[in-house]
Amino acid sequence: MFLIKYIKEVFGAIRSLLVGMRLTGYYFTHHKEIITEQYPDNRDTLKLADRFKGEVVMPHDEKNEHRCTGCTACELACPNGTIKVVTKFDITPEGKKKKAIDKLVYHLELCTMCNLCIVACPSDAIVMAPTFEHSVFDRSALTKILNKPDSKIMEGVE
Amino acid sequence: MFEEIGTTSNGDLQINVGPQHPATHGVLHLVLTLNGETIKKVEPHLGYIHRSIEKMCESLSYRQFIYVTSRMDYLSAHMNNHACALCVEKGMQIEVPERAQVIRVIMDELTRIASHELWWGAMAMDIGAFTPFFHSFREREKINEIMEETCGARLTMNYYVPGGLMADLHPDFQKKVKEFIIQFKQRIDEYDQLVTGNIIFQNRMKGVGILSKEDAVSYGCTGPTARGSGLSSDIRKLYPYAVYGKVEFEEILETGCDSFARYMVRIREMKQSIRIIEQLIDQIPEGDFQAKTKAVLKLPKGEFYTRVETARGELGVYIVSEGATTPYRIKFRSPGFSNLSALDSMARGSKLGDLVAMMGTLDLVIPDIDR
Amino acid sequence: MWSLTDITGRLDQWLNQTFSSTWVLVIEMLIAGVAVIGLFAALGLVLVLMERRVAAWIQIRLGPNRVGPFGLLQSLADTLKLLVKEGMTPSGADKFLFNFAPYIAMMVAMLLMAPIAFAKNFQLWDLNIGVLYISAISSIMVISILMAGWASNNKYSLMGAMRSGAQIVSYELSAGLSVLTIVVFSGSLNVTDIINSQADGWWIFKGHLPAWISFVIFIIAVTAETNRAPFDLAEAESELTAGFHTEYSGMKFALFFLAEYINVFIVCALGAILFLGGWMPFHIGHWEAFNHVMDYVPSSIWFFGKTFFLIFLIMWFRWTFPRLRIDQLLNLEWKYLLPISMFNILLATAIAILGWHF
Amino acid sequence: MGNEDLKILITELLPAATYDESGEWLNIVVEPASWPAFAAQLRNHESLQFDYLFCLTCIDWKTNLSMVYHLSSTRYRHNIVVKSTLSADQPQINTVCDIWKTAELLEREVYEMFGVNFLNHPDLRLLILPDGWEGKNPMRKNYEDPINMIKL
Repeated sequence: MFLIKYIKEVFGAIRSLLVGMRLTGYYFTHHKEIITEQYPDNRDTLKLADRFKGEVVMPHDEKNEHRCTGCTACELACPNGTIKVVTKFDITPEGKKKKAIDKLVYHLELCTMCNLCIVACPSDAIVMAPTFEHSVFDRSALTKILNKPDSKIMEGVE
Repeated sequence: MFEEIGTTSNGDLQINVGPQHPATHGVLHLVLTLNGETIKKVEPHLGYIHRSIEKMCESLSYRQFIYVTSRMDYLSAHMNNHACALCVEKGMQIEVPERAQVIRVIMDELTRIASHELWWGAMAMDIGAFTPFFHSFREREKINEIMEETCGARLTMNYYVPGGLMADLHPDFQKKVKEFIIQFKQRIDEYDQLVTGNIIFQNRMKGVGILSKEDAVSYGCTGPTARGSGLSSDIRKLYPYAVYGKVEFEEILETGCDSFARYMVRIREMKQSIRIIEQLIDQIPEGDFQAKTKAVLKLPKGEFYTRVETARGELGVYIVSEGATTPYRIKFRSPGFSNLSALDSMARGSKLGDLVAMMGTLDLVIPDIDR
Repeated sequence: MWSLTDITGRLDQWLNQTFSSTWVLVIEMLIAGVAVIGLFAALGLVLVLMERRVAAWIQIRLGPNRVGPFGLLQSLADTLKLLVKEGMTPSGADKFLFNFAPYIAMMVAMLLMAPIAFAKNFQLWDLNIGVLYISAISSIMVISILMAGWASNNKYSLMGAMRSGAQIVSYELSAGLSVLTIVVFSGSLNVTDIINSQADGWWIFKGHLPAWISFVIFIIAVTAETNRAPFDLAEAESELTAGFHTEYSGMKFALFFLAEYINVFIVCALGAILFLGGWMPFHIGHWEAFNHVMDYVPSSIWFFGKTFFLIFLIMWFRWTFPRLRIDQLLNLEWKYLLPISMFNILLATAIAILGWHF
Repeated sequence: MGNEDLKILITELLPAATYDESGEWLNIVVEPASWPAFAAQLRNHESLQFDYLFCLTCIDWKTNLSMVYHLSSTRYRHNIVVKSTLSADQPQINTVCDIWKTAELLEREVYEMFGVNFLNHPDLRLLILPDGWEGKNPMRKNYEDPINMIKL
């Protein structure tokens, strides 16, 4: 009886090994299963999800206008001081002073892509862009000014 | 620290495992006292990735502090966020919409599967089989893609906010999850063929790293580590949160107390997670994904404790509020810290190779231990 | 038919006509030495590439595909990288032994080339105890590993070396016994005689059960002897970081790395010679036409085909199985493989005496 | 067992205990001196069996420190919170790691982060902070790190 049990054990062991080898053998011969993404060769076809949180950008329309009122809601919402809003006062045609942004400084190197500023923004002026190739040789290149030069606030955005 | 390590007076060998070692998956530093191959003592030295998240949170508002907790146990980021969101909701008495609760549960379970996938691959690699790592990452990648589509990130999503979710589901979410379920069910059998049934693997795992039920309680072990010792500790069953009380699933208990039992708990848990997702994926109720909350959250004066079941065990969030916009003191009871404390008693008397198997089945995530 | 024998024969003839016999010996030894080193390098490159490809395909990856067409030049690029890397010697190390150990590993691998018959009548040294010679020399490998582990002055290295010592010495036994089974069948220790005894069928076919058992044991034992997964405890990446070669870098590491692959080749070649008939073509009984077609395939192709099949088998093991623990490894040898192979050799002897094999 | 029942039972064990029921669980405030004996009773009492210490931490109230022990029973599934007030200058309390083994590492963490001295602890050393750490305890409210502190 002992011998039968022993032989059974040995055969069971060998069988379990062969089962594993059959699986790896299957993958060895079936190259269709290969899942390697050949980045950066596939850069042209690579499409990230629309919601991918890569960096904060401020969309401008064709008239070089943005929607930012300079309310600093994003600056307050940010947990790590990534955003600094520098405001100035514009003179409206009626002669009133109106608050507007001078520049919206964004420190990509501090950003954790938590999306809190986007949620906080009351006028949807900033959005997350699905970019991810952020590496630069000089860290100062990561400090960005989101509003384009000479851009204005869009009509009707308060 | 390194100078004092050498040979002890009675001829035992002391070696450093970590902070940079292939088996510690991070910066865990263990000082082993060895007699030949036999382990006499394991002493953890922590702090290599300590960011003092608890102190950081004291200066962040209740909306802001949630994102930091994704960085604790980065493999169960959703669950960490869930615990924090629940704690704030408890303090503010916010009623979370049903839709948000269901989505949270689905996301939690997907994260749990992803975490166990990674554990499975990494543990098999510790044992010396390299192929499972790649095979498990194939399925994990699918979950990451689903997460990326809805939450906008793959690992540190920050998708939960106090009162619900940050954004609604992506339109393709349900379709993709269903596809994933079909694919995953086929793959999980392959896991058994490749690793679970393998005689070498079973011999490496069975009878190794014995953690008795009494020890598991005393060391505060939770999650699959405790359930492998037959200790019922699933927060989802014991203190149901979100919609866990309404779905059917089994709390996996194994009584083997060894590494193989802990292994089997996680493998079976993945199947239970699939079961939960299957029940909910077609039942996501319509409605708001977020409750109306005030712009500035202020927790009333008092103490609030919530716990959730992460992939590693019980995560407790203990907020002490003084009525301000920031927590006065916040404590994260992390599952990894307690599970690690049991390692010494498990490892004594076993071989060096077993230590790797034990660390593998404890599923240690170092930022979770160090916080 | 194009054959290696013709080339070597003509070369020998020409040399004998041109020079005196002493010079012929010197020149032929030089040529053989260069050929061995060349084969060495070529084998190293090919096997490393093969291993990476096998691993990649099993792991649903593409594998090396950047350097050269289909990544064929990848191992050349690796070699270049290793050559230009700094070869560090730790300050606490025993410098002489530390630097000497890789060369011993290399020398052992080179010495093992001598009695291997690469094709019909193409052999460096047809000595009458060829199989014994291989068994004896391959044991010296352990010295280089022990030396490397000791001289590194690193605890991981030392533990790896000690593991390796226990492992190689143990598995030498069952590898030797399974080799002995075939020696019993063929009645000779000479490599040429063993191959010639398989002209009417390989030993794996005509040796019945004992040949099968000894083949399986041989494959397991040589996998262990060459320190390859699932028996790679001497390196055991997740336990001992890199085992005995933790402190080695650059070309010194590359020599260990190369020696490992050459050893795999040698033991697989030995397996092919003993069990699969070496360069003997595949013949089936009285199928004259089929046998004739088989004879047309050059003998070197047969030899390398069989050897690479066995190498692939060992690679397949490596990328499928987890690693054993040290006590399980020794249990397997002393409680399973050794008793079985002892019993097996009795069985083989009985069969050989009774003349039951074909 | 509900909070009320627990309260009655615990009052029997430790008449000096004071209670605070503002939270979800029963909060018991004990004197540091009576804590070790009381902890053993909580652990071993037949109908309490608080065998699972799931959270051990400390709160710095500037004027004093407060140790907080969250206890649960894996048999009865009831929870309590035990608190003990320590002085801010020389905080010390007896260890509980002989009762709940998990406390060993948790107390070491509290020791270095808050400077609480756990009496009779077998191995009270720095766990997270680097060896040779001198100066204040990082989690105290009065801690300032001039180099690494990020102020927003």
